Amino acid sequence: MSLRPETRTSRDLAARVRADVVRMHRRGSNVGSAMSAADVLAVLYAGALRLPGTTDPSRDRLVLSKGHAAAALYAALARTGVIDPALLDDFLADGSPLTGHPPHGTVPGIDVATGSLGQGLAIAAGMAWAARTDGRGARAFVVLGDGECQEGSVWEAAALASRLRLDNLVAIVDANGLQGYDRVADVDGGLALAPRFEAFGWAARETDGHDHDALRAVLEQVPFAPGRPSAIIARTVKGRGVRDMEDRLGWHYFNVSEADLPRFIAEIDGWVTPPARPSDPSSGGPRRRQRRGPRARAGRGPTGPLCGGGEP
Amino acid sequence: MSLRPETRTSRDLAARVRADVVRMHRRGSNVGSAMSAADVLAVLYAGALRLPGTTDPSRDRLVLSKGHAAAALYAALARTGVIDPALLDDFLADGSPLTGHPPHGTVPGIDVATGSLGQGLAIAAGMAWAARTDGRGARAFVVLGDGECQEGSVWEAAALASRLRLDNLVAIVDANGLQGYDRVADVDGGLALAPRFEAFGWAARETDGHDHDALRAVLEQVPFAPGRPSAIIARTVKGRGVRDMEDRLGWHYFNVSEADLPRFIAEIDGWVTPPARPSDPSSGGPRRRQRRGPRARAGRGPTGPLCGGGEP
Amino acid sequence: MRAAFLDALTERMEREPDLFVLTADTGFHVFDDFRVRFAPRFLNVGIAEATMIGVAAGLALEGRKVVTYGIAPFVTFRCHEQVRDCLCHPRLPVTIVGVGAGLAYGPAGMTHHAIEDVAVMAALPGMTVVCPGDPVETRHAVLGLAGVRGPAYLRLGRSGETPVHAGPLPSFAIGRAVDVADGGDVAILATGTMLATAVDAARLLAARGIEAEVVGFPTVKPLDLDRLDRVAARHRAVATLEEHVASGGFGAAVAVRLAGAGWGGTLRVFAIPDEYATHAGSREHLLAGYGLSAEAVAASLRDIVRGRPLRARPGRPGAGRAGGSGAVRGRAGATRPGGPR
Amino acid sequence: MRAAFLDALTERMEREPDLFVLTADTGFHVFDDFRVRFAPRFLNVGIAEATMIGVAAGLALEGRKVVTYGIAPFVTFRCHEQVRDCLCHPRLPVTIVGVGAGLAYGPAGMTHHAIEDVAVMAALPGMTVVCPGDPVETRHAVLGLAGVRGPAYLRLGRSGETPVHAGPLPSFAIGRAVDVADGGDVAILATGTMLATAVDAARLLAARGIEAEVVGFPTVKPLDLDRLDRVAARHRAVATLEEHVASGGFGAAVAVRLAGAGWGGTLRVFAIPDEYATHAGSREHLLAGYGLSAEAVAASLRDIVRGRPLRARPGRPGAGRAGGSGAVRGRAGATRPGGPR
Ligand SMILES: Cc1ncc(C[n+]2csc(CCOP(=O)(O)OP(=O)(O)O)c2C)c(N)n1
Ligand SMILES: Cc1ncc(C[n+]2csc(CCOP(=O)(O)OP(=O)(O)O)c2C)c(N)n1
Ligand SMILES: [Mg+2]
Ligand SMILES: [Mg+2]
Repeated sequence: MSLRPETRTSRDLAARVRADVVRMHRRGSNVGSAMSAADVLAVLYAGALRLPGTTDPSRDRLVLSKGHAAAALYAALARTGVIDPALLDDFLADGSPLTGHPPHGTVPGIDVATGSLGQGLAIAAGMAWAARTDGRGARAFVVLGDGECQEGSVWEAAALASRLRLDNLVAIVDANGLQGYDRVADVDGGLALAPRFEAFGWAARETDGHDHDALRAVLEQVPFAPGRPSAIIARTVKGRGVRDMEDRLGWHYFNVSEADLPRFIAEIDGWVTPPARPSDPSSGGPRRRQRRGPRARAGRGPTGPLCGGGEP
Repeated sequence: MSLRPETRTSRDLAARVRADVVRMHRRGSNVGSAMSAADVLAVLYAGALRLPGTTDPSRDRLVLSKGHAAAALYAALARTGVIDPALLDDFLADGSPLTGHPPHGTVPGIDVATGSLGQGLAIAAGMAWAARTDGRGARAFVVLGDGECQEGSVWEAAALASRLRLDNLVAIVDANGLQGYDRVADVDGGLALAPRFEAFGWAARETDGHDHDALRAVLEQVPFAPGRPSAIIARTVKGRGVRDMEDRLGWHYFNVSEADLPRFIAEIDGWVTPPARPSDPSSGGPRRRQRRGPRARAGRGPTGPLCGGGEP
Repeated sequence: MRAAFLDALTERMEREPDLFVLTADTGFHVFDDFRVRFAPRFLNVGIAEATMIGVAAGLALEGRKVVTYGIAPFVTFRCHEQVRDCLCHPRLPVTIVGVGAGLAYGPAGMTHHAIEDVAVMAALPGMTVVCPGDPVETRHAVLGLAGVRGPAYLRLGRSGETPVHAGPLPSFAIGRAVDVADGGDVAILATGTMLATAVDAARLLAARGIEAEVVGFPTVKPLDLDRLDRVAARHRAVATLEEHVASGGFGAAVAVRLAGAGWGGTLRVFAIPDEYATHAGSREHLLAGYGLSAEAVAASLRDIVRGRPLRARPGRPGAGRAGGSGAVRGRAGATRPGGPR
Repeated sequence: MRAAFLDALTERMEREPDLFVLTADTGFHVFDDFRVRFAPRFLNVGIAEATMIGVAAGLALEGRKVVTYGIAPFVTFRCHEQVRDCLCHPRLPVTIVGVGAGLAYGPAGMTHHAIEDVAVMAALPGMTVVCPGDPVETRHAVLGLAGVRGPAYLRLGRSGETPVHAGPLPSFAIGRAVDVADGGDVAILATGTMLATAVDAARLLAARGIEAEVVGFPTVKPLDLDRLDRVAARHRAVATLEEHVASGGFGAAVAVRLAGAGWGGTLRVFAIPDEYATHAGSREHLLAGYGLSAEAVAASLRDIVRGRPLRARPGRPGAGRAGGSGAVRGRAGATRPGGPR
């Protein structure tokens, strides 16, 4: 793999990914989820992962357990030379290899298909264990949603990973404080993530999930403790990069209208200063009044087809 | 419900339950699991539960999530006047209402059928929530195995219970340090239980699970914190009450031979001083050499039919 | 179907004070008003389908009725054992609503396709399985399920389905088939989201002079055996249509009945072949690739009625179990939808 | 069956250095030596069936082959969605072994009964489903599964099953039926743990002058359609036997094929009715209560061969979907086993 010229830095890559993601979501849901994870994926694909997108057995593996952010993964693969960027145009179209959740075997660079939440950590643990049994230096990275961490299967796998002492396993939680139909804190009562991972035998750190230097710094420190898997709680903003989308539940579902597209892309291109503070995952407080977007807002497209919400 | 004359105290009840359990396990597996939980169940049925075995809507509910300890539950129900003690003789026999795991609707006094591990906590949470919505004072108690706590479904339900602030929900973990095919600490890496419950928003206490006064004392303190469900980590010894069985994996499977029966019963009847120290659930160390019983030991019966182990 | 579902459910919430609704983090724009209005009886349990079923069981054991809501694969496959042990064993009055029947969420990929859900739910003793064919049947089903005492699975499409029935069906009942069109040459039995396709196929056949009887079976379990027996008595050619694999589906249940009675006709089971879609595609695109468009169904039935050979077509009967000549076969031979063509 | 399983698996572990074995806290006295001998390739994942499947997928994606082991209901129902998404979608070489087929753990209660496991596994695209009928078939199956490239479900009884076959079966292959006995009056097709019952029933019939052909179908999916077609060509009366509900089972797969070809014979699907056992009972006790003893099967087949009416007997075909006259019915009408009699 090599970064394309236009994405020499992780910030360049993140901006490309965001622009792609917004364009792609003229079809389909989950644009907010993909924007939220764009910086994490950009930092991973622009250097933190070893040999991503190759078939080298010792490459680091990436499991996008929150598979509904697939668009960001596809864009990262396209902008790092793994898949043809032209494929992005057909995202979700009839016959496209790019399904709403990462597919198996239709394009290179995807280590495992996902889409049902809570399955990725056990798979990543299996990969990390396999890598250890054959002495390759490969590591397994898994990106989870904060809502996803309600699935018991996450904790079931977390216990096994720590028992196997998989310090080549790294979980990154995209902690944007929103899930499918509520704020995360309203659904789990505001349980903090890091102490839970620690109670399950992991070493955990929190960081700003949009600050590339901070992300890189924390990624360089894995494993945080010898013999323990590492959890990174990345505080993020759902929809990050387009002000209209930020921290709004509706953008889990809406698609981008043709009318809004230029404005959104311009915003991303000109985007320098972080427009909103990453949410603190352990407090659901400050932005609660924005809990759900109003029923009809000017400038958004029809509801996307993917996730069981939308007009009844 | 009323205690029968021969079981005036919880210790009397526990001794009766143990003797019944040993007798019942001339058929079937899991005698060690039932012995382990005998004191917890005896303390619950001899006073700690409100109106157990009745159909009073405000009675406390009991969910035996580690359903394979059913024999101890049946014995407790029999010795507190809820079911006919004669039924115990036919445990597991063709046509008996007493199956290897608590059934639905065949005998009174069983609030819910169980048998597959990890399902009980969510059910108990539903019961506790129902009790709260209609203002009855009912509480829901759920008895779990320590191996059972590997099931992710336990933690999935735990998160919801704390979010719903179900302080009328009490989980008691029978922490005997053994599970189906290993020491618990060998399977989960020695993860402590109380910090995990706490990280999931519960209030937790540890206690000696065979000391009736200690159990009663801790049960009197629930809820440990207002608005939080309570977890009691009861340190126990699997097989407790018959020295040959204590802390031995094999007695998860063996049944009691006719030859051994009188000796075991005599031991229980004469049983005063605790023969072994409750295991510390967070350390799997001291008795590791006893990890699995030898292949053939004098004085045990044929392998029981229940749990997938036994002679291949 | 979701609008019809919501309306009927709202009516039931008004009438049945002991009815609770749980969702596994799904229902944006569906329950927005509902959840406010019925707040104490509505709960988003979070992304926790197994817990949703357990909590439903706990509520139902305490005398409540419960409707649980989620995306079809997640409320069937993900929590299958909880449905089995916690609901079916004690026969609790809990209705599991799965949205996204079959390939409704086509572009999302296989994790969001529900093409085996009827099989895994119908296999469970005591489970009622209802697959409405349009918004009208959906409304009847939701209201009718109030009278079912054990667990039920209600399989919905999503939004915007064409209504098949012009208005309410006075004789609708859970467990009873619905007569849709009459004809003596061939019978088309359809369940759920394929009902409209059956009607369209019948129209295409009519244009070629073939008269098809169309019967809807919104209830897959218990199956309306009386109605089925009457179909068998009248027809030598019967087709079943379902948006589901053949194995354990509607057609297989029909086959057990027909093969049990010396029938001697020809049953064609139209079903999704034994494979997952590998590429993106709308529901219509994917179904067409499997030979499950109205056109393909009509063409195939024309061949049956005219006595042409059957075996070599896509959407062939028994695809779910087709095993070639006793050896393990590779991928099924049906047209693969969504390939890079 | 477990001894045969263990022997064959041991041979494979010796031969296949990339083969891993995972257990969900099950296997006492089965793997005691095995786990020591093959330590780095054996793992007790704990009471964590879903994680077991996920880890197996991770290993398989990294080029390993995996056998997972557990009690049948827990390795099928509990982790069904993981099997579907993590194994079936990418067609990974993972064999799920479930012990305790059908009612093997009869006294334990319904949570330990696996009477719908074939349906929920066979519905999954790409899944191979193998139900050996005795220790001989078990050995062949374990060795044969080494050649299956996608996921498979191997359904074992427990220990002590009577061998049906006298010795190795040279022509055994996954996906191929096994000829057991010849006879021209009726065909008995049996899968898995009912094979011995089929043989016994055939013997009882022979004593009454009725000659039964007995064919074993250790592979339920993919089904040996060629062999089935030959059965259909020869017989007007065919029975299927399985230790499983009718819905989505072996008999239903057979029915789809038979009803698809203008066969005109009579198929009797012997299966467990649509209910859970409510009382304790040994496997034999429970099966007898369902009309699934060799005696009851033989008596019922005698009636078919002699042309007597079929409907009113226990173990009736289609029990899994029987729906009466279109209304929701209460409990199935078959003899209830294990009641307090
Ligand atoms: C098992 C499962 N249940 C439900 C869904 C539907 N679903 C898709 S995304 C989503 C919300 C995810 O929230 P979170 O994990 O916080 O991710 P985010 O979108 O906020 O990044 C839900 C409920 C699913 N994909 N899988
Ligand atoms: C979901 C599930 N998986 C596996 C089993 C089989 N099983 C029964 S008891 C047991 C071990 C239980 O250990 P623990 O929870 O510690 O209970 P203990 O017997 O030690 O009291 C297992 C694996 C089961 N009943 N349910
Ligand atoms: Mg989130
Ligand atoms: Mg234990």
